[in-house]
Amino acid sequence: MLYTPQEMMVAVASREIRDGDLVFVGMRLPILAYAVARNAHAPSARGLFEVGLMRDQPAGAFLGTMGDPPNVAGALWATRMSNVMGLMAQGRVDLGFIGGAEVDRFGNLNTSYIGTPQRPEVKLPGSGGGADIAILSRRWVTLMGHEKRRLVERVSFVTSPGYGDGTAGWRKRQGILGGGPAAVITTLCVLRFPPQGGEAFLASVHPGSTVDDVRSQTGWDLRVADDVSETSAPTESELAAIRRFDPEGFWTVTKA
Amino acid sequence: MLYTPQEMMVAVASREIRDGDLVFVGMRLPILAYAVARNAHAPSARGLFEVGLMRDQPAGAFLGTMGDPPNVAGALWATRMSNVMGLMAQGRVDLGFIGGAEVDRFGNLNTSYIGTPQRPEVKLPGSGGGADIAILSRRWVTLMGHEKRRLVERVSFVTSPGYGDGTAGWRKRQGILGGGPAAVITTLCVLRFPPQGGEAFLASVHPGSTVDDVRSQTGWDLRVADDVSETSAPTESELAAIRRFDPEGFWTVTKA
Amino acid sequence: MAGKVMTMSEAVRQFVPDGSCVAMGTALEPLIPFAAGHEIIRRRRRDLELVGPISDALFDQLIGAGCVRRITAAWVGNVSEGLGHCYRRACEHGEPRQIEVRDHTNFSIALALWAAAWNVPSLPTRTLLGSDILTTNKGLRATNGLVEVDAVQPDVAIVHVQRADAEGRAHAWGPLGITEEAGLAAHAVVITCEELVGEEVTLSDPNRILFPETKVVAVVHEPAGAHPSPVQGHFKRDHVFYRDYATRSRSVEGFNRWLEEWVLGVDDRAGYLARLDVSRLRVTHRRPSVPADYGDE
Amino acid sequence: MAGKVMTMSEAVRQFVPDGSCVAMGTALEPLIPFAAGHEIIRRRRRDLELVGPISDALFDQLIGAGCVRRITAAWVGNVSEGLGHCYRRACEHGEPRQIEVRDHTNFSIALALWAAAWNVPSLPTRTLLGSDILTTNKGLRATNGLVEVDAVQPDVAIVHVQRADAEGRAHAWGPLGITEEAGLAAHAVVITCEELVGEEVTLSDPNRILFPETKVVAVVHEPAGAHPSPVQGHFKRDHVFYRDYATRSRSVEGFNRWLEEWVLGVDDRAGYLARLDVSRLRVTHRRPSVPADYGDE
Repeated sequence: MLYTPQEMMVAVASREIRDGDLVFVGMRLPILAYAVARNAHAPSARGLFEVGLMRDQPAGAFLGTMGDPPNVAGALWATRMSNVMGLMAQGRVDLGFIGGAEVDRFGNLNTSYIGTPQRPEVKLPGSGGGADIAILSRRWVTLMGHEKRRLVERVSFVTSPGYGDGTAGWRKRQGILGGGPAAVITTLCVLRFPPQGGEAFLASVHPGSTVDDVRSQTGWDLRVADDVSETSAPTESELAAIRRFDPEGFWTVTKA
Repeated sequence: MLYTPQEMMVAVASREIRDGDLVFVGMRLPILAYAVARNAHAPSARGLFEVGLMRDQPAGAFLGTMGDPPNVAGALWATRMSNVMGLMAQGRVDLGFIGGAEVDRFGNLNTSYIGTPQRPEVKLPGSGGGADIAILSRRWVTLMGHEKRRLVERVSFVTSPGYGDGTAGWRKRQGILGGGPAAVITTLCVLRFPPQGGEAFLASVHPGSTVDDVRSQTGWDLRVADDVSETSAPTESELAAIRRFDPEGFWTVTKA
Repeated sequence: MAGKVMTMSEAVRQFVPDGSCVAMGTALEPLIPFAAGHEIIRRRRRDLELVGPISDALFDQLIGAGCVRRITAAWVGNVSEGLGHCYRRACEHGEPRQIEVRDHTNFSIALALWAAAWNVPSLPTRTLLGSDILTTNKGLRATNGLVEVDAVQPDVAIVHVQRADAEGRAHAWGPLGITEEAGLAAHAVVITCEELVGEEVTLSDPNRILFPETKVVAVVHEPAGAHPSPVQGHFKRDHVFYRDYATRSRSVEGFNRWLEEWVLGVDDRAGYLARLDVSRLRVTHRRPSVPADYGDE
Repeated sequence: MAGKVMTMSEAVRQFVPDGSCVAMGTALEPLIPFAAGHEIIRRRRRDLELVGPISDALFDQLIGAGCVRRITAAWVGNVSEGLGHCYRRACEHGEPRQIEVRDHTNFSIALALWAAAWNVPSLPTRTLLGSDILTTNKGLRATNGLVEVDAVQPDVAIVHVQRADAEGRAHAWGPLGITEEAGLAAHAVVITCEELVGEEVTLSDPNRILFPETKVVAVVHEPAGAHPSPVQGHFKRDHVFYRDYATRSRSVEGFNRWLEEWVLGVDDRAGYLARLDVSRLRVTHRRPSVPADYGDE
């Protein structure tokens, strides 16, 4: 069955959600990932949205943003952002999703500045809630297109900290409460991290790509797991769910 | 026309409210004072209640507490206490009322402990919002029965600071934002303070009492203003308003 | 209606063990969970820390019944009558036991709960400067022109509301005092409600839901569970009942007789209500809010 | 309907002078006061500081129009489309002018406003530790395991709501983001509303009133004043309009043509709406909240 790279990413992301999780759902693809998981293996997973919402089921209609009216209808809680962030600061968020522009070998994300902040080559939109999720959620996952210029040796600016310089205990030394990145899901593969954190390694390659493709598209000498596998393709039911919540492919079909 | 000492106190307290004031209304008699002022010389005065309410008119029925249902019906804002306190911390409260158990010559109030906190002779209920009002409102007034044991040289415990030790600039040295006590209204008289604060003096004596009565019932050598006057008695309209809002004399008739 | 619904007895047994830190009476004078407090007394809970702003009689009753080790509050007494006589006896004579008092102001106890809700050790404020309260509560420290208020995290917040569903989505209205921050700060929330409703009611207005349901561990359907305190839309305050309590609690013997009559001598709230005519307190005149339209399509 | 009701033009003229610090878009994606922002552009306001969490296109437009001196926000772009091209040009090439950026996270900007609402210099938090944002915003300082977030006090918060009365008692519903703290922190609040209603509506539900009326200086009746952002119960989000803006704003010329078409080339919101069919966005299916009974007697 045919599917797009974005559909692959959503399917993989949805599998990171465990039943019962309180999930901090970020913008775009993670909204679909929550919907897919909730309709499959995680029926009791709840979604928390920084705009100020908690839900126990996907919205009944397409969402362009987490603040769209269908995401409010039937919500379990409509409140202030600071209340939602407070729950995360208490360690009550099991999994967070963050979109990244740049990620490095230690899982640090840059969504602020390419080049120097004073006169950047590219000014990116900024943290939003990204740094909050990276620092306060128990574990988090990021999704991004796999390009050599986006998977870099070291990001020039750490908006959302992963494992910092990769040395053992870096997060603890910063006083960071949350556990750090669990996976980087790209259009080509899935990168994971050692249990105690540190450097990313190639865990699985999506169907149609090879380890060499991935390594050649990665900005550092990427480690490969001994048991590197092929990512299992989206199932029919996963694709059905994705297409139900994104009927026009707004998120999951690459724009010309 | 006959009236009770409490009715006298309410009438005097109501005259402290200026039109347009935002008044932090405390428990008991001040609730009546706001009602009287709002119906007379201060039609645009608003009441702020620590329970989490703002009103621009008295409740339509008797109030045993500021949280009684008639105080909520028609309220301009029903919210959290911290929001109400925040407005006061911003200097937006023009006048506050505090009930006191003990007051001293510098306007400090004790509502916590008579004797040592470790083993007090009398444990009083505590600050409630009293200390917040004393420290954060622009000016405040306290009401209490005039007894020698309650108007003392120095309170044993400062719950709500007035002018501290009475030295010039004491409040500023503590970092206190608000202006401090403007008057002590008792069952016998009205005490006021110099413009820059300091020691209380006798400003007016209620009808039926004399300066000597007041001085003999006061626990320190009370200063008397050169122009000490007789407090004007409650007017008929003031009494009418008081009795409308306290029809059974719950607050304004001394209990046997 | 399964969900988290249980009896008051079950809720107190499970979620208010001896030694607990319990926030109650967080809306100040209204919505005080007296029924929950009385069940705590019947179950002979001991060594509790009680957290609240102004407490109107309930804390005094728990102190008199010997349940309390520590008071962390701004005010303990009887709002319409004055002093709390059990509180006085405990502080002045250690009767029925010594209690520790951590004085707060209304503002500082709110901030102590916000600190816990945001998981920070303390929050700064401009209140309390110049007050001797700073000398009796080590959780309040003056530092360069501000006061640091240490976090207070209750084990459980017990909150009475007008309506809730079986999953603990609770709607309360009227002044909220420190209710929201108490629930967000606490490890767990126990809801007691006038009406147990379906989620078609609670989810029709998610902005009115007080807490994330993930914090709520129990829902107790307890009509008139806040008597003698008022409940907007349901009950007026029973001023006479507060006065009677104030009068009788002046002496230990009087308090114990009151406790026997209204708490120990009844099995539960139903028994309490059987001794009382609450119909005279019932609100009969309706003031429905104009609906908000959550239409989405 | 006298009270504080005035036209958008009058409200911006009086309450948004050059150099103002203005909070807008405080509910994140919904309820964005685009009509107010466009009037600010038409009046050629300059040297503004814009305060917000995630800003969905409005800040980008104000930057492109040359109104902005400083951005104090967590995110500036186009939520459904990505980058903010005017924001990029200003930061990368000083086009149309240099702007100062004070980066925040969503949580830290909320705390900066709570600090102002409570009148304290700063509030502590556990977010931002380990982030380079600490190196670009001097209003954020790491100190012994926490980050101190300095207060941000807007001169004015401009808030779009579903309904308000002439005195500025505003009802908004749906996710509120940092709306409440922005209004409480600001010196003044300007309300723009879908519906101008009588106080029998607003005072029927005082818990839904966002701000004390004493903070509100202007009420502007501006139906569809949040387009293209969504308004619960009134309008869906206009995704196509956001996409068109994203495409056309890629170049300075394209942005200027967009600005001429939608802002400078129209006199007011009525003129804007005359060029648009918003009926396709109108919410038609109703989801009224179940009323709360504020009965008191």
